[in-house]
Amino acid sequence: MKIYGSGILKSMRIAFRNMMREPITVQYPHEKVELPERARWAVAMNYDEQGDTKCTGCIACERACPDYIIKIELTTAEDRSKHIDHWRYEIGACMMCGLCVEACPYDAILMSHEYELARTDPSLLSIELLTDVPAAAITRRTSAAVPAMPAEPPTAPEGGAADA
Amino acid sequence: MALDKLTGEHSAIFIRSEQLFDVARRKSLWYMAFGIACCAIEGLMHASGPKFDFDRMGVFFRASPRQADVMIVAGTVNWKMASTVRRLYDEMPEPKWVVAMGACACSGGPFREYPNVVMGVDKVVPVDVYIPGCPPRPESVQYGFITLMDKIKAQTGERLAAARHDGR
Amino acid sequence: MNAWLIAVLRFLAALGLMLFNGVVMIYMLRKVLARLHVRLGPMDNGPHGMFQTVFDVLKLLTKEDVTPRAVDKALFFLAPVIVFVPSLMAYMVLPFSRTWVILDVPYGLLFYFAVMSVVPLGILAAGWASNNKWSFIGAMRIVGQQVTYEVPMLLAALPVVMMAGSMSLSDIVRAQSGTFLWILPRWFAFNVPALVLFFIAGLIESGQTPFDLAEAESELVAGFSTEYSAMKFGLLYLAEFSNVFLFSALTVTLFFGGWQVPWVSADHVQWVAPIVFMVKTYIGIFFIFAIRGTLPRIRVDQMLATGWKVLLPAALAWVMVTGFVIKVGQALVGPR
Amino acid sequence: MTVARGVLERAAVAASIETVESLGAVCRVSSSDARKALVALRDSDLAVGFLVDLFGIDTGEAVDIVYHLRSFARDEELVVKVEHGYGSTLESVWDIFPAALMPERETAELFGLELAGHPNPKRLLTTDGCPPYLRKSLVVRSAEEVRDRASQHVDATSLDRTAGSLAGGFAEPGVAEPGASLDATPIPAPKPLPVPRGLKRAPSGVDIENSDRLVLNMGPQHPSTHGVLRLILELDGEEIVSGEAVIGYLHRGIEKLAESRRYSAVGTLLDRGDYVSGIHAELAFALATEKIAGIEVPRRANYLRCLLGELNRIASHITWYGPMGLDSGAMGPFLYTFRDRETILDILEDITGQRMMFNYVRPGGVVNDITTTAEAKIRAFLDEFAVHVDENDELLMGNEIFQARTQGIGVFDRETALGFGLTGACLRGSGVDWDIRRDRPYAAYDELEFDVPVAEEGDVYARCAVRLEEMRQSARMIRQCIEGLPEGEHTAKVAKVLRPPAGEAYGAVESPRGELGVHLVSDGTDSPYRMRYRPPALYALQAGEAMLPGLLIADAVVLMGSMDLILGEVDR
Repeated sequence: MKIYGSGILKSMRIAFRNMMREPITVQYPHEKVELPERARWAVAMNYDEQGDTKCTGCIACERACPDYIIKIELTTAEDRSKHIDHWRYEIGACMMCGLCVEACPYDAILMSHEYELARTDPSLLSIELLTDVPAAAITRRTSAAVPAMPAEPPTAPEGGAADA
Repeated sequence: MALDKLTGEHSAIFIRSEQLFDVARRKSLWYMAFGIACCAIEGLMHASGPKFDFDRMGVFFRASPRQADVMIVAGTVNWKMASTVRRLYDEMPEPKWVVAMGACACSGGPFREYPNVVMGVDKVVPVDVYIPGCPPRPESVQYGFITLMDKIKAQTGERLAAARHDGR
Repeated sequence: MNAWLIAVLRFLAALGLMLFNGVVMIYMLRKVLARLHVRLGPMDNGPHGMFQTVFDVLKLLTKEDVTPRAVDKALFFLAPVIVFVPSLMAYMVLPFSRTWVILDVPYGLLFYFAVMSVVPLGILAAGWASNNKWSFIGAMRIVGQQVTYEVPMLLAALPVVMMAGSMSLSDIVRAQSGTFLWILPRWFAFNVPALVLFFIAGLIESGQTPFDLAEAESELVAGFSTEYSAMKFGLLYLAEFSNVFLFSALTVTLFFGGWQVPWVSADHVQWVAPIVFMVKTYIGIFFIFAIRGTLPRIRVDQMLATGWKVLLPAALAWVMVTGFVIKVGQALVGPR
Repeated sequence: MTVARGVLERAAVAASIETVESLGAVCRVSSSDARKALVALRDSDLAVGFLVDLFGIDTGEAVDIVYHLRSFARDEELVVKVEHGYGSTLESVWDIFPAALMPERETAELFGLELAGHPNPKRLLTTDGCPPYLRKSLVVRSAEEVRDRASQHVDATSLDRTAGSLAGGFAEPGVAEPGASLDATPIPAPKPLPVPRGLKRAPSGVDIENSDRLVLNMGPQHPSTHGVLRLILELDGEEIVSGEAVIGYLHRGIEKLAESRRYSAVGTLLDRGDYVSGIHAELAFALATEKIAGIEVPRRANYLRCLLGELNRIASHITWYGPMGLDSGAMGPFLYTFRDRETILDILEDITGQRMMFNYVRPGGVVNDITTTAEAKIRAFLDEFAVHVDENDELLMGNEIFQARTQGIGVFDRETALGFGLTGACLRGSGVDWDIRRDRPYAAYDELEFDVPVAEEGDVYARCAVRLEEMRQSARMIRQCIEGLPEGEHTAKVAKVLRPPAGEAYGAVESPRGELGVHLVSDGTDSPYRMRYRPPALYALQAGEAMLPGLLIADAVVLMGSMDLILGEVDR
């Protein structure tokens, strides 16, 4: 026969058993959780060995972004080389879905592990990742070395159904 | 007149005591449990859950706006919700702060194309700290609170400097 | 020394103890709940977060004291005081040691019950004056709660009075000295049904889980204190914790030998007696908090049913059983 | 299909019936015949007693109202389409299928139709003055507009405090006044279903000044309404006389915005619909897209979908279980289970990259393969979880106080549960043995072994018990997935900018809340023409709303907790 109240006592026993267990708390400002490699936080620029940007200004990311948070302002010189005036990134509206990084054919941007993004100034919700730098030449494509990234330029596979 | 200089609103004594109380304000930020959307799971539930434990920093939740210091706007605010957010903000006692958590509260986020969505909760209530991310990690929220604490400290510092300037 | 001065000093001692207890208990609550829930609780402010509650109180002192337009102003201000004062008065009769008792009245137990029955009145006033529907429902629940616990609690304490033969709390403690059955301390706690009934009724009285209906957070937002802010809320909060302390202290006094240490003669523990009393009380508080962190809340109609259909008949029956056993015992071995 | 034709002919309803491969039989009837056709279909030997979904599609010239029906007896799907001109009157079918109550209101307001014969014909999601958002003619903000935040000037002090109030609504002449009783507009119903007491009269119609009753406004900011649900309760003492759920405080246009997103980006929106089980919503959309585009998904991808789906199901059930404990007043369960949820989110972050908004399942497969570290973490988690789930079971379910709070509260019998369109654990708690994973297998579920827990009582406790057992079954499936993970590709070859051919499909998954369906209409471009998200929580909410009368406030909280509402999904 089940005695009324035995369930309550069992609940208390479980609570005390948990009391004996080690707390799993990570004391954040003093110690930090290690993020997995794939973790996606704020978009950051990827630079090559010389410290130059890999961005060619192809605006594949701008078109892939569902939230219209990336805005690249370019000027094209006479020899068709591009110059990036502003590479605007509206961090305040970014949902960190990674579609821009997937779309980038040149491996020029990456999802960083920077998650301490709080700020008090609303004007900082929109930042510039690149200002007034020459864009990388299209020939210097590095995407072949990174198999995880889709290799085609964004304009190539337009049209066609799933079997393309 | 002299007494006013000693204990008035711009007197050094008043500001000094303010500074003392500001330590208390900084260390005991009770937030209002007011989750709107996805961010509530991360910013309110997980952040006060066992792993991240907001309680460590003296950040504790109260259900009633009358007893809260901070309002975490955790989620998308649309026009149906906006008046409620404003009303809850008005109900909170001074001094009060607002934390806009997540992309939606900062600027409308992924949904700002939709005309029914408010493009950032700062259109409705004054915001002190913006936390980008969708949703931000619980640590991001805790970092946001550390930023808020710094801001409170800086505010008092400014007032103290102003009082010194006046006294001179 | 001047008798008036002594009276004032005693009053201040009670007030100081009450405030100190409140601060310590809120810290303890947060720590106990944290450990129960595999967390750490306050850590950053002071060593292991010890100053956390101090900061909380300081902050509450400086918050804006909101008085909503539609409240009943007089009652709204008076209510926290009505809640606060009775629990301060109840401190007066607690025997911390043989001599450390602020007001050693011969009917201490009765005084305690009489004073504590005013607390729900204050909460009712708070809920009514707030002019808030949540507060109002919370206040109504408190009234139901009071009629539920008062009678069973008194009846559950009656066996102790019968065994001790006195209503003075000091006498009740003294009656629990010595041992019986060779090794067991002569604690009235071995009158288990009385203890259980008293404990349940006491949980209802102090409004602790599973009977925290008046400020049921998930149902009534913050219950009767919904509209209170700043230090008025602080007073209400403090009074709640003080009631928990009082209940635990009374349980210790009635059932666990008060300030006495088992197997040691009362004369040898005179100096540590208050500490023993506090330790015992805080162990009781720990259990109350552990229950608070674990059990679900009972529904209001179920609480009434528990009070009237279970606690009251059981307490009545147990009074009769205890009386019978005492009489039989006296007939067999003669009066003590 | 032939049966449906016969039934409609007998009822003298002119209908054109065609079979769409990925949808089932599609009958098109005229708007005047719609009610007759639905009654005939329900009462015939076809016995389509279950309204899966009701929604509209703007075809450019008119609005197609789609009634998606299911016959459990014959295990058949049937779609009835009715064309309505813009601004015309939509006749309510709530007395035929009570499940239509809220979807009808939503469809009417979002397509700008009028609603007739409805007990509560008010706006559901938006405030007065909002345009019909789902019309094709209404365009969303442009890229330039969204980038320019400063352009939106709002005077915060002038905010209309009554916005969102229940005054007004569809006050066109000829339509019943808000709160008017149903009896004013009698509709002949051949076989009346049990009408819940609460529907007769909405609390918003109560004159607060002159009533003996207390009208209590619970939410949108309330600790236990799980987000921004607002309940208006008319109370007699603590007993609820009538109750009404007001939603729309989180309406953010997921269905509308999907029409301007590429197929690969729709998942980001769906993640934020049902935000505690994003994988399932993504999967439903991927299934629908694959049906239209005819994409074959590799076996490994299917297994990964199951694996992540079941992990996500446990995580989601935890966000039900913990708050359920909080609702009933117990703090412990919340914190103990969130310990497990942290572990799961850790695993999910390892595999997908984010803790909640995965953007992981895409048409054709999944984005990334599983990592080796995640595999080890999953195994460790399963061992730990087996202990914890038993503890949780005992902690809450075995507790007499919790039993007293939940047993016999909010009972849905079989009929009511089916009538209100309940799915998932709520339906199984009422004794209907239906699980899409088993009865309409998708991904790799036909290769996995699992039991479908069913309880007969239909009360809050039964639903809780079913969900707890589901967690155990999920753990079992995760182990099978991880042991039997086949080799191969994790995604099929899919064009980067997917343009499926024009078509229509319905993809359904068993999400933690029930049947999560995506009804997708494609027009051959790179974004969907119309995407309908069937929110199981919306159907659960309206069922819960109907159950409110007669309960106490405390019961209402527990009842709403047991329906497992996620407001992001309810409002979309």
